[in-house]
Amino acid sequence: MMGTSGLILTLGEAAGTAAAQLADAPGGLTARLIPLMALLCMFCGFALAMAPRENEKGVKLTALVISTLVFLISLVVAFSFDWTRPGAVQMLVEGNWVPTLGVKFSMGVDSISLWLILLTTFLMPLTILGSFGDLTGKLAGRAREFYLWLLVLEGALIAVFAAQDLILFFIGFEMTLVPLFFLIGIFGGAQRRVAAVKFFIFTLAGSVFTFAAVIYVAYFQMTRTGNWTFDIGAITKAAGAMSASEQNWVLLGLFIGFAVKVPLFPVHIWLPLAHTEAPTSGSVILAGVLLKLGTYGLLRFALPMAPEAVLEHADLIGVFAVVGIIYAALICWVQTDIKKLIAYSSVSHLGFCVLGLFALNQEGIGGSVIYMINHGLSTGALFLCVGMIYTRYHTRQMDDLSGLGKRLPVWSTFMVFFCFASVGLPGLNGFVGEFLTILGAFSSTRALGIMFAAFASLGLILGAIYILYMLGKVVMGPVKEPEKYAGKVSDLNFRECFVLTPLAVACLVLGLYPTPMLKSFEEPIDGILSTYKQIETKQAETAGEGKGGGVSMRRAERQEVSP
Amino acid sequence: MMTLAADPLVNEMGAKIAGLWPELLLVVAAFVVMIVGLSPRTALRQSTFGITFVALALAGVLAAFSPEQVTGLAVYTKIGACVIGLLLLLALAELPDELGQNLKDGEGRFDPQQTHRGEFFGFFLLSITGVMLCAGADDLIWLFLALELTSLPTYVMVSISRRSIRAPEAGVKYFFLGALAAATFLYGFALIYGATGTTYLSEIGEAIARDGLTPLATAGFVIAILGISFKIAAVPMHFYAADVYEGAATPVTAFLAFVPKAAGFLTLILILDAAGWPVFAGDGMGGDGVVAVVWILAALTMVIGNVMALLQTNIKRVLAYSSIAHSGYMMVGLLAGPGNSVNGVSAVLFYLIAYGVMNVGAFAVIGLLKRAGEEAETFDDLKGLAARRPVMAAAFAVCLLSLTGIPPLIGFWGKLYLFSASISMGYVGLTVIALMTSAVAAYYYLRMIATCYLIDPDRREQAEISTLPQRSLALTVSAGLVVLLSIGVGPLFSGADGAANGFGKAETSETAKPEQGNGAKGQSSTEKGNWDDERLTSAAGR
Amino acid sequence: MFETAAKAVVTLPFLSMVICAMLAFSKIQKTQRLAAFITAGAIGAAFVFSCLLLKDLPQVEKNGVGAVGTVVHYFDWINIGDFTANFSFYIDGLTAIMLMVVTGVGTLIAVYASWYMDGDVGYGRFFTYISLFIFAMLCLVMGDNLLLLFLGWEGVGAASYLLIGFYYRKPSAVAAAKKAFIVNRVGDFGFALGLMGVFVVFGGIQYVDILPAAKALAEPGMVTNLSETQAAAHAAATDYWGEGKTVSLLLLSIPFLLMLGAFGKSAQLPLHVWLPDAMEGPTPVSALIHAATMVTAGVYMISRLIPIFQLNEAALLTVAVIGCVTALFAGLIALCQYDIKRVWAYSTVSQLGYMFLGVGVLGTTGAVFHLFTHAFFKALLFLTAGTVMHALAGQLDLRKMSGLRTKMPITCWLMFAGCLALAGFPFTSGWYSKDMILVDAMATYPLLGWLGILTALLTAFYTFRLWFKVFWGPTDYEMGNEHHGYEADHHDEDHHHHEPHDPPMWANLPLMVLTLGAVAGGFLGYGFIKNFIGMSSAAVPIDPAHKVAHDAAHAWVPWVASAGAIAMIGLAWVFYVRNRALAENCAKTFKGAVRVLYNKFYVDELYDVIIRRPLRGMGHICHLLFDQMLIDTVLVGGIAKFPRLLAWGARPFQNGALQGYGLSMGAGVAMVLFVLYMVTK
Amino acid sequence: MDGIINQAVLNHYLFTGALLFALGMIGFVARRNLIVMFLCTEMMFQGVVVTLVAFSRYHLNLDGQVFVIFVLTIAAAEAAMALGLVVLLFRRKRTLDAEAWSAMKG
Repeated sequence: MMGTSGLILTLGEAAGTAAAQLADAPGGLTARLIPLMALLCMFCGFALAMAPRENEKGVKLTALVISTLVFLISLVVAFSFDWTRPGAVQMLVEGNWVPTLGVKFSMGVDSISLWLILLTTFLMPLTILGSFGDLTGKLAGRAREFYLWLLVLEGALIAVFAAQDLILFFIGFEMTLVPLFFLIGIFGGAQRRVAAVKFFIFTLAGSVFTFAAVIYVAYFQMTRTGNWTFDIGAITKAAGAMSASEQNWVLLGLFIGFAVKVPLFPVHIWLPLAHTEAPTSGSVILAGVLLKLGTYGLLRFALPMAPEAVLEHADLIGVFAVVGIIYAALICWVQTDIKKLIAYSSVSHLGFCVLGLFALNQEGIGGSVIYMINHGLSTGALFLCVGMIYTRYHTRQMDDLSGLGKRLPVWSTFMVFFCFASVGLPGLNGFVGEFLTILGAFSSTRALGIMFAAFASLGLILGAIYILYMLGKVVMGPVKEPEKYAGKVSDLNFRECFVLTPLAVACLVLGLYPTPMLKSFEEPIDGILSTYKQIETKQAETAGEGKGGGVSMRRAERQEVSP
Repeated sequence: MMTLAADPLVNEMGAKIAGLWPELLLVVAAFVVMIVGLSPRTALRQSTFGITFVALALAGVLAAFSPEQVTGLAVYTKIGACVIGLLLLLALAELPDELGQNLKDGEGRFDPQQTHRGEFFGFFLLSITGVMLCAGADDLIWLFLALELTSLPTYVMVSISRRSIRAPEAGVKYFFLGALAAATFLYGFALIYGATGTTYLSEIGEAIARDGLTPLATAGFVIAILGISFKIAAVPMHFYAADVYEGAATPVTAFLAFVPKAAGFLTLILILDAAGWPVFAGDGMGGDGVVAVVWILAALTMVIGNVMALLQTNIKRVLAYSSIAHSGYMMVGLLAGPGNSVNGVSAVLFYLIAYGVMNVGAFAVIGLLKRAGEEAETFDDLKGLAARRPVMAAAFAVCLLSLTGIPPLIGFWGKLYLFSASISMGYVGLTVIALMTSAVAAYYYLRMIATCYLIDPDRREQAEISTLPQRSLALTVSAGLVVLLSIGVGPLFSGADGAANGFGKAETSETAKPEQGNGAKGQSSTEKGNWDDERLTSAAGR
Repeated sequence: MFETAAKAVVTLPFLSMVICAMLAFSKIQKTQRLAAFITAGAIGAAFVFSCLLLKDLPQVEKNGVGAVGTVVHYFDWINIGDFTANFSFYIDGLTAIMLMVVTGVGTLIAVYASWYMDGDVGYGRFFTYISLFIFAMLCLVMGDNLLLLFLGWEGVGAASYLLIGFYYRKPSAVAAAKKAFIVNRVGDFGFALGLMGVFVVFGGIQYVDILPAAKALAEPGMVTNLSETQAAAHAAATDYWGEGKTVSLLLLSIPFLLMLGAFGKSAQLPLHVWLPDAMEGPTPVSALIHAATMVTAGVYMISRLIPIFQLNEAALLTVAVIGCVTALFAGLIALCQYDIKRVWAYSTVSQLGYMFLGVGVLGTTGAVFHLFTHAFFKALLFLTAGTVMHALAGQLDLRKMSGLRTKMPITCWLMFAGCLALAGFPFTSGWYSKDMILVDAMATYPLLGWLGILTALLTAFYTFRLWFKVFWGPTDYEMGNEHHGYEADHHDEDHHHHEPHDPPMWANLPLMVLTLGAVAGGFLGYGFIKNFIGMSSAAVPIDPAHKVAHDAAHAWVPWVASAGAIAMIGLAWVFYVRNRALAENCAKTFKGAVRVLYNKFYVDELYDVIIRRPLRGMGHICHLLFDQMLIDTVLVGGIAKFPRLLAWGARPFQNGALQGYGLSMGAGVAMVLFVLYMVTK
Repeated sequence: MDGIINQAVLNHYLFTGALLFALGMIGFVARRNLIVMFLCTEMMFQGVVVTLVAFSRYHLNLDGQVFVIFVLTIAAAEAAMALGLVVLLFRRKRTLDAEAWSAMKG
C-alpha cells in the first residue's frame, strides 16, 4: 500500500533526502550562498525571539551583525556571479519539495534578481542601524520582535528574488505580508491597526488572483508536457502557447495581484495609509523593496507568460500607469504630512516603472528595472530622513516645521540631495530610470507611444512642484519648530550620518555610472523580449502573405534598416 | 477499485477482521475505559486518559502495518485519525476535571451518577472508531453504521461537556438536526439501492458505469450528498454548526470540527466514487446534475461560511463558520474528483489532516482562556495575549495564519493542492470564488491575530489563562506539527496521493480512459434492452 | 593633451564642489575662506585648460571633416539597447566660445564673490553651489550628446535653484527658487520629449550622428557619403511609421519641443516669469547665472542644433518672433521698474530675445556673438549693481538713491561702460553684436528688424535712466536694512555699511576686466567669433555672394540704431539729470501704462489664476474627492462591505430556533432537488 | 423467493415511503414538543424503511431488508439517546418546548 509507512517516518526521511540534495548541489559552497542568506535571516530572526527581553542592545547589535553578514555574503555572491552571461540563472540550488506537484525548492539568480537582492541586503543593515533610536516610550523593550520581523522580512525578500520556482516565489511574496503586518501593527502610528489590516487584506485579496493565474499556467504547462512543475523557466516557455483568451485571463490574474503590490492607480489606496502608519524601518523596506515585488512579478511573469495579451492590453495598462503618475503627483502637492507626500510620490514613481515595463523594449524595461533599484535607494533614504525628523520633533506635519536648514543643516543637506535624486535630476540615480522609461514608452514600436511619454513627462513637472513645495516648507523658510522641542534638538549624530552617507554615495554613483548595471540587464531582457520578437516575425510572415499589418511592419522595416 | 472481491460469498470473515484490528482495539479500549471510569478508585479513574492514549497510539501503529487488502484510503485515514485523535485527546484530557466532577483528587464522596469520565473517553474512542470504519467501508450499510457510530457519541459528548446551559442547547440542536440529516442521507442511500439493486459500493459503481446515472440514482446521490453535508457542515445543512460549536466545550468543538467532518468527507468520497465521479460521466451519463449541485453547494458553503464569520464577536462561532468555509474548500477538491492530472481526492484527504492539525491548535488556545470559571470566548478575551503569553500567542498565530492559507504554512499547501485539482478540471470560476472568499477569511483570522498582538492588554478586561498542561501541550504540538508539516510537506502529499490512488488514477491515465468510456457505453447500449432479463438472472443467482 | 585638457575642464569644478562641500560641512569659519580660493582656482584652471583647447582646436579641426567637432570620450554613462549617451565631450568652435565665456566670466565672478560674500555664514555652501553650477554648465556646453546637454541643463537648473534660494529663510527667495526650477521644468518637459523624438527619428542622440543626418535630410543632395547610422536615420525619417506621415510630423515637431526647453531656460515668453524673481539670489549669482551663462544655454542649444531647426521653417520663424516679441516686451517692462536688479533682469530677458531673434533668422554668428558680449557687459552691470547694493545695505530701490557718483566713483564709471555697451553705443561690444543680429533680421523679416531697432531705443533709454538716477543728481540715499540677504538684527549691524564706498581694489579687478570686455570685446572678438562659429556645427551655410549683397544693402541699420540710441540717452539725460520733475509728470500722464508695465503686464497673476490655482484645485479634488471619497470609501469600502452585506442577508436564517433550522434545511434540500430537476430536465 | 413486484406496485410503496418521509419532516418543523419532534424523525426513518423494503422486493435481493434491520437498530439507539437527552433538558428548564432552547443564534 502506498503511504503506509507512517507519517513521522516519511517526514524524517524526506528531510534527510532534502538535506542530502541541498548538500549535493554542484559548485561547492558559493553555489549554496543564496539559500544560505535567506535561511540565515529566517533562522536568526526567529532565534531572536529567544533573546532575553532586557538585553535590547544585544538584540540590536545581533540584528545589525546578521544583516551586515548577509550583505557581505551577497557581495560574495555578486563577485562570484559570472557577469559575462548575466541572462543565465546562476548558482542554482534545487531540491524537491513537493514531488507530487513538482514543487521544488530552487533558488538561483540572474542579473536582475541579483541586483534586487543586493538592494535588499544593502538597505537592510542601514535600516536596522537607522532604527536604533526609534523604539522609545511605549515600544521600549520590544526590540526583539522588531528585529525579528525585520530579519524575517529580509529572508522572505531574498527568497522572492532568488526563487526559480513559482510556488517558492509565491511563498516569499505572501510571507512578506506577515512581518510587515506586525511591524506596522505593533510599531506603527495612531491608526496602526487599521493600516496593518488594510495592507494585509488588500494585498492578499489581490494576490489570490495571481495565485489562480499561477496555478492555471502551471496546469497549462502540465497539459503540454505531462509533468507538473512550477519551474519558472519551464512554465514560461510553455505559457506562450496559450490561446489568446487564456492569455488574457492569465494576464488579468497576474496583473491584479501585482498591480496591488506595485501599487498602481487605482488600487494604490492602501499604500499611503500603510506608509504613514508604519515605523520608519517598515516604510523604508516597504517602499524600497517590497513595492518592487509587484513590478518584478510583472516583469518575470506577466510579460513572458502572456505576450499576446500584453501586446493587446499594454496600452490600457499604460493609461493606468500614466494616470497614476499624474494623479498621485497632484495629490502629493496637497499633502500636509511629509511622509504621506513621499508615500504618494512612490505611487507616482512606480507608475513610471510600470510604464517602462509595458513599453516592451530594452530602454523601457531596462529603465524600469533600474528604476526599481534607484527608487529603493532614494525613497528609502527619504523615509529615513523623515524618520529622523519624527524622532526629533514627533511630528511630520509641514505646518509645524519650517526652515530646518538653519536648525539641522546636515539633515537638510541630505534631504535636499535625496529630494533631487527623487525628482529625477540628471547625474543622480532617479533620472536614469525615469528618463529611460519615458524614452522606452516614446520609442516603443510594440505598445504605448508618444502620447504616453508626453503625459508621463508631465510627471516630471509635477514631481518638481511637489518636492520643491515640500522642501520650500520644511527645509527652507523662516525657522519654525514645535514649541516643545524648539531649540532643543541637535543635528544628525554620527550614526545617522553613517546611515545616510552610503545611500547618498550609491545615488551619486548610480546616477553617473549606471552603464554596467544597465548592460547586465540587456541579456535577461532580451530573453523576455525574444517571445515578442517571435510573435512579430510570425505576424510579419502572415502579414507578408496577406496585407501589411501595423506593428509588425514597423518593426520589420526597422530591422531591415539597422543591420 | 476496492481490494475486496465483489462477491459477498467470497467475503472471508478472517481477512476482513485482519484489516480491522485497530478498530477492534479501540472498541475494546472504549469498553475498558467505560468500566474503569466508574471505578471508585481515583488512580484507576485517572488512568482512563492513559488507556485511551495508549490505545490510540497502538491503533495508529497497527494501522500502519495493515495487511495488503486494506485500502490505501483506510490506512491513511486510520493513521491520520489516530494522530489527530491523539492531539484532540490531549486537548480534551482535562475536560472531565474541569466539569468539577469531584474526581480529580478523590475528594468528596464518589458518586457514579455524577461522573462522566469513563463515558467521555469511551465515546471519544468510539467516535474515532466510526471514522476509521467509514474509510474501510465497502457497503452502504456499513457506511451508514459507521457514520452513526461516529455521530451518536458526539451528541452525548456535546450535551455533557459543559455545565453551562448552552451545552444541552447545543446537544439538542445537534441531536435533532443530526437525526433529520441522518434520515435524509439514509433516504438517499435507499434510492441508490433502489436504482442499482445493491448496497455494495463496488457493484453500485459497476451498475452506474453500465447504466449511467439514471434519474433515480441521481436523486439518490444528491439526497445522500445533502444528508451527509450535515456531517461536514456544508450548505444547506450548516445551520447547526455555529450554535453547536459555541455551546459545546471548546475541546469538544475541536473534536466536532474534525471527526464528523472527516467521516462525512470519507463517505462523500466513497459514494461519489461509486457514482463514477459524475464529472467524467459527462455527456449522456447524467452526471451534470450531481456536478451542478456540488458546484453550487461548494460555492455557497464557502461564501456563507466566510461572510457569516465576519459578523461574529464570539471566537468559537467565528471558527465554526470558518469550519463551514473550509468544508467548502474541500468540496471544491471533491468536485474535481480524481482529476485528470491532480487528484482532487488526495487533495481533500491532505486538507483534512492539515485542517485537523491547525484546528486543534486554534481551539486549544480558546480552551485555555477562562473568565470566572467559564469559557472566555469573545474577541475581547484575546486582548494582549501576546504580551502575556508569547509562546501561546505565537502558536495561535501560526495556526490561524495556516488556516488563512499564508504560505508556506500547511493550509497554503492544502489550498494549492485543492485548487490545482479544481483548475485542472476546468473549475476556474469556482476556484476564483474560493480564492476570493479566502481573502475575506483573512480578515477575521487576522482580526484574531491583531487582537492578540496589536491591542494592549487592559488589566480589568483580561481573561484568565488556565494552566492545563495537556491542553497546552496539544497547542504546542499542533503548532509544531503545522510548522513541521509545512516545511516537510512532501511526504504528507505523497501519503494522501497514495491513499487516493485507488480513485480514478488508472482510469484517467491517457490510454485507459477512452477505452473504458467506450466499453461502458457499448455495454450499456447493448444491455439496456434486456434489463428485465438481467434482473431476473441476477435474482436467480442469489 | 587635448583629451586630458577637455576632461580636466569638467573634472576640476566637480572636485572643487566636493572639497567645498566638505569645507562647508566642517563648519570651521576659518577654513571657509579656502572655499573661495579653491573655487576660483578651479574655475581659473578650467579657463586655462579651455585656452589650451582653444589653441589646439584649429589643428584638430583641420583633420576633421567639415564642421564636425572632436569627440573626447570620458566614461560611459547610460547605455542600454540601442540607446547610447556617454560622458563624452564634443569640442568645436561653438564649444570653445562657450567655454571661454563660462570659465572666463566664471573666474572673474568667483573672485568678486569672494569679497561680496565675505562674512556670510553660508560662505562655503555658496562656493559649493557655484562649483556645482560651473560643473553642470560645462557639461551642458561640452556634452557630445543631447542627454549630457540635458544633464547640464537640469544641473544648472538645480544649482540656480539652490543659489536663488541661498537666503533660504527669506520666503520670497524660497518662492523665487521654486518658481525658477518649476518653470524651467516646464521647458525641460519639452526638451526631454524633443530629445526622445530625436532618438526615434535619428536613431541616436550624439551630435556626430544627428547633425550630419539632419543636414542630409534638409539638403539631400549635399552629403553623399552617409554613414550607416545616418542612412538609417534618413530612411527611418522618411518612412518610419510605414505611412510616411506621422514621422514627418514628429520630425517637424522636434524643433518646437526643443524650443520649449530653450524658452524655459532662457526666459523667453511665455516662460520668462522666473528670471526677474531669480534676483533674490546673491548678486554674483545673478551676474553669473542669470545674466552671463545659464540663461544663454537656450541660445547655445538652438545654435548647436540649428540643422534640426532648419528642417522646419515655421520653427525658426517662431523662434525669431518669440525672441523679438520678448525683447520688446521685456524692454517695456524694464522702463518702469524701480529695482536695479530687476531692471537688469528684464534687460537680460530682452537681450536674450535678441539672441533668439538672431538664431531664428539663421544668424547664429550674430546670436552667439551677442551672447559673448552680453556675458561681459551684463555681468559687469550686475556686479556694479551688486556693489551699490552692498554699499547701501541691500537697498535696491531707484527711488531711494541718487547722486552716488561722489560716494563711489569707480563703480559709477564701471557701470557707465557697461551701460554704453548695453545701449549699443557705437564701437562698444554691444553695438557690434546687436547690430549684427539686426542686420540679419532686417534682411530676413524687415518687420522683426524694425521691432528690434525699437527695442534698441528702449534699451538705451532704460539703461541710462537707471544710471542717471543712481549716480547723478543730488546725493541722497536711504540705507537698506539687510545683512547678507536677511533683515539685519540691529545689534549686529555692520559699521562699514553706514557710508557707501567702493569695494577694495582687488575686488574691483574682475570688474575692470569685464569692462575691458564690454568696451573692447566687440572689435576684438568680432573676427574670433566669426572664425570659430565657422568651425562649428552652428555655422549656417549661406551663399557668400548673397551675403555680401545683403550686408551692403543693410549697412544703414547699425547707424540708425546707434543714432537712435544716442538720442535716447540724451532723452534720459533730460529726464533724469536736467529735470527730474518732467519724468514724474510724464509718468503721471501715462499712469495706466506705467502701472501695467510696473506690474509686468500681470503675467504672474495670470499664471496664478489659470495654471497654479486650477492645478492645485485638481490636487485637492484628486485627493479628497477621488482618492478619499471615491476610491477609498466608495470603491474599496464598498467592496469591503459587500461580504458583510451578504452576511446580513444570510443572518435571519440563523435564528437559533430548532424548527427554524429544520425548516431551512428542508427548504434547502427542496431547492437543491428543484435545481437538480431543472438541470437534468 | 417469489412474488416479484412490478414497477407500478413499487411506485405505490415508494410514494408511501416518500410521504412518510415528507410528513416526518413537516412534523419536525411544525411541532414544538421535543418528544413529538423526535417521533417525527422516527417517522422519516420509517419512510426510508418502507422504501428500502419495497426496493428489496423489487430487486429480489435481501440487501434492502438487511439494511432495514440495521436502520431499526440505529433508530432504537437514537430513541434511547433521545430519551436521555429529553430528561436532561427537562431537568434544566422544566419544559419540553423547543423554542426554549434558542439562546444561541446569529
